[in-house]
Amino acid sequence: MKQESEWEPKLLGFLCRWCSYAGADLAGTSRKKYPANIRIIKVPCSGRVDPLFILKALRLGFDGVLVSGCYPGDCHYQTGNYRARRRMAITKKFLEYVGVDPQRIQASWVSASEGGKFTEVVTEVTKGLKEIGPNKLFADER
Amino acid sequence: MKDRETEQRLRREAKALLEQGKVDYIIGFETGSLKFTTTPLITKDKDSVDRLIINPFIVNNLSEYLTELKGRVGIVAKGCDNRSIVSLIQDNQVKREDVVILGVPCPGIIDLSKVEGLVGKDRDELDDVTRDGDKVVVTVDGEKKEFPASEVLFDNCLGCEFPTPQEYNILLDESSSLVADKTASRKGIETLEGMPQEQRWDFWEKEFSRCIRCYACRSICPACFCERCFVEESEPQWIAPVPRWQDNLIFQVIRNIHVAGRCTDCGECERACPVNIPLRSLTKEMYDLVDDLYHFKAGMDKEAAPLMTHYETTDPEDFIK
Amino acid sequence: MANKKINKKNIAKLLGDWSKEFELFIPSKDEGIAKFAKWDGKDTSFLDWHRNTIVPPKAIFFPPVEEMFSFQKDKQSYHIELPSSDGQKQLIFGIRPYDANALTILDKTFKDTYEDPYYLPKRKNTVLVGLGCTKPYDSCFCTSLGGSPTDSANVDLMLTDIGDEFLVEGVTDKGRELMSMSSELEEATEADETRAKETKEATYQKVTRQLDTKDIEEKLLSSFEIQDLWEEIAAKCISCGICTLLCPTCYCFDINDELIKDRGTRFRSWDSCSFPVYTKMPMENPRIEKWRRVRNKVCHKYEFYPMNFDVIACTGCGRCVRQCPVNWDITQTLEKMQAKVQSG
Amino acid sequence: MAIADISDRRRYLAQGNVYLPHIAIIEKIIDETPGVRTFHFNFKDEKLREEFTFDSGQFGEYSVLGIGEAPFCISSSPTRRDHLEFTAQRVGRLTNALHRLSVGAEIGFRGPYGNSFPLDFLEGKNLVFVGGGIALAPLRSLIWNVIDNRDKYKNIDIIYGARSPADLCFKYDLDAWDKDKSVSMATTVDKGDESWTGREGFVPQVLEQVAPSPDNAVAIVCGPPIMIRFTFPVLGKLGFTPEQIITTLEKRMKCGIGKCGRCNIGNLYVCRDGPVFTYAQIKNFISSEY
Repeated sequence: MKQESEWEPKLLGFLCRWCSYAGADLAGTSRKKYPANIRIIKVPCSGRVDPLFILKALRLGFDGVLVSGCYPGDCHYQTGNYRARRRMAITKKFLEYVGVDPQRIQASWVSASEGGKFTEVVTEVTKGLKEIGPNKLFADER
Repeated sequence: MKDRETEQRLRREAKALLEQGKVDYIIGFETGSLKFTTTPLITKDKDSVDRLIINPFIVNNLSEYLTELKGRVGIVAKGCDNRSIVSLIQDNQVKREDVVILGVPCPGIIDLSKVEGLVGKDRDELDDVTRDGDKVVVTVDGEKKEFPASEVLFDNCLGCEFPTPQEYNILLDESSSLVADKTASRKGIETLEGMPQEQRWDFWEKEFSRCIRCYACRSICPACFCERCFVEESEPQWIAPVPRWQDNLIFQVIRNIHVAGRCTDCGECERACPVNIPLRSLTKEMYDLVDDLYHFKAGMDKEAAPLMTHYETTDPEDFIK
Repeated sequence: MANKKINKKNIAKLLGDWSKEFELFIPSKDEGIAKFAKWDGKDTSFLDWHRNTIVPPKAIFFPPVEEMFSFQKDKQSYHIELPSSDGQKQLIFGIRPYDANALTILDKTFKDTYEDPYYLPKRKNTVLVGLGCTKPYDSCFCTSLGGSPTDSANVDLMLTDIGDEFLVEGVTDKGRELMSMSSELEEATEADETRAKETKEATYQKVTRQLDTKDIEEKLLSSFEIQDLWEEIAAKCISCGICTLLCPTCYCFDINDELIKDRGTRFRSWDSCSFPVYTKMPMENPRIEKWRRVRNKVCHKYEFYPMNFDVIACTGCGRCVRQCPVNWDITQTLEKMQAKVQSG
Repeated sequence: MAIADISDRRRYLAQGNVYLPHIAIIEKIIDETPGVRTFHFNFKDEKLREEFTFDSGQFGEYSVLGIGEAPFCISSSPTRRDHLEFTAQRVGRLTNALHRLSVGAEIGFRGPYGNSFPLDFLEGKNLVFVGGGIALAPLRSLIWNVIDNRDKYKNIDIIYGARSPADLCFKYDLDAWDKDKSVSMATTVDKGDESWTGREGFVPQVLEQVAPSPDNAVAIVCGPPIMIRFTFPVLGKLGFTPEQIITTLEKRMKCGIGKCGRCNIGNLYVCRDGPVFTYAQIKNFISSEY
């Protein structure tokens, strides 16, 4: 069995292709270091992210989910991120009520030019996940 | 007594609607086959409207049937049902001109399980249960027992904000007053909120381990109007078809997200559940959550956009990094 | 062997004696839900509340979810393993006559053509101790289906309430063997027998709901194509699965696989003909309309099952009537159907 | 009429537990149409490979373990037994998984289940096969079966159609039957394309044009429900009695052995009492349940 100290959180990122994905790309090309804990799925818009994706990721054992899109007003499709904002708000708050640590469900606005912010967000979220420990929510024995 | 007058008026109005061809169907309540129960009456026949009743047990949210009936429908609606109808109109599931709403101001519905608990007898062993203003009188073995209405009404009725329909064609009675007990109505939620996070999750694990996937919560919910539900998708398969608590819980969380801004706290999901899962402790929380976040109450304004298709630039985003 | 009796106060001791030999199930309440659960060694509270369980005892033989086998994938090859069965002898205490009757009905399907390797071994390993009903619900109609609330036909040992005691009748050899396993049983007197007889007769009269089942198979056959009738009957049904899942004679199941990395399991789980997906094929669904599903449910119980197995697949337990959230009532449905057929 | 008896079906009571699949290996995959593939397979266990027998019309439950199980008829003929075949259209979770498999992959197989075409009854008769689309699969098993015992049967008429030339399955069989002088063959498509020189028109219409005589004849029909619904009346018009019409039905199935409930037509289970039925057996229910 792995030692607790060896455990590294797995973070699933849903990144909007227009802003946050480009931001992540920029972070990479400008050689900014962010934790390798994040696995990235490119989505057309943060508004594409169904709360089901988040639950499914947690069910499959991801320790946290990050949804990242364009800043309000910057959505390539005008309103996608506004809708994502409502969805994320109720998902996060409702799941907190049900018993999911809100640290596991994160959202951010990262623009295409914010390689630095992307690095910070991922670092911060990963740090938070390390603090709260592995996701055992759906394990039969916790 | 008042119910009797409302009932007479309802029968007259319903008959007239059918006779004048203003509606194709009437949906209301008739006497059920078990003691005290009522059952939906869905009819085209003008003679059967004489079976329509109004009493303290008319529990079903009849708007559930609107999406499957073709033609124009005259429907009996209490406060919460009425909001469900409005919500269906907002979602383009029902056209306003296709429904004739026969509004019934609702003083709250008697929860027979609570009565059973209080008197220690099953419903079929009770002689009579009657409502008298703020009191409910239960006759058992010839003996009358009085209870404050707040002890025997459904939890959701105690939290009801709009007992009198706002959107109607005919209002069958004057507005109804509330027997509100907001605290009692949120009792389950308060208990949960008092628990540490992990304990809440454990609570739901235990509750959803009992689920038998009858989907009555979904079937009875007027806001669950999708023709095809995500749980039946197989590519990808979102929910394991094997009824495990984990997937049962995911189903219910997502169902709540889907009905956010549509749920009127009619309480039907919890009442229908054959294995007593306290579903209203989820739905009512979501109901309050969208009210807190977006000042949105389901089914208040037929012109309003559905909550989740709409946004304000000023929506809260303090949780976003 | 002559009939015996047991004082209600000594039930725990009796159960204790039996539990040395058997895994014991009794009516139990979990969060207010009455079902059969493993006995904890002391609980006899059901003596006070037990009228009927919400979850029928079929769940012991045919659980809501059951592992059929598991498998391990090794490169391209599969190794299949059956779940281990300890063959533990079981005893169900307090089963109602109509629920025991339901098991006899279920046996027919699980034995038919191919023997079911999950249900039948458990059934064989289990003795049924019946407990006659004294307080039928207003939803009960077992007497219309050839049963009675105190019928001993489908159990091994039968208990009948005679006040402070139960009369204990050995019905089968297995049941009589049970009687010899406990010293808590006393000889029954003639007065006990008389009281038991009185209880049985009185309880029979308490079942007030009646259903005329005469020629019901033929009537259903002739009503099959009357679409208006079935649409009217189905109108208030909401297509949930309560009446079927909680029915003691419903046996439909689904089969599904679960795979985690290279290890998988095949399960079967309760399914219901009320659900539109139940018959859904990629291009077609023969019962997409609600009235067809309701018709199938009713006909399956009262027409098709008798055609196949000479017995109506309903025991009148009334669960479907009592648990239905819209009070869809099968006895009213059948009455309506019969009236329609008779009126032509 | 001699539809195979129930006791026949017990023959292959698999090692005690009927739900346990045998492991089989895919030996060849043929692309029939863009969405339809035929899989050739054989059992991994050599003894079973030797001992396994089946009759035309029977089906099996095929597993991709971890994904699920689905029924398909055995589409090869029992007269040609160096391997077994089944044909699947990619329409759902299981068939998607099947189509992702390559030669050498292992699948699970339970069966054979169900009854079969009544060969004794067909012997000495004129046979009219009417098939549509992928539903030629079960007919094909019987067609090869009767061709391999050609002298036992009289005339053989095959009327087969698909939506378009690209949707015609088993083209290699169609060619072979076309060339076979002892078989008369009519292939049609609902709508042809530029290169199509054959017949156009729906199967029931072509059947009406071909107009096979009902004398000493049996029609064996298999196709999508819509084709079946329109074919029965045409056969009736041509003078075929319900007893002279045989069909094999498809329904959603899970267990394959008459227990899980969903494949019923009236009191009959397609898996247990079928899949082969005479029209006489099912005509009471078929109009509204199929």
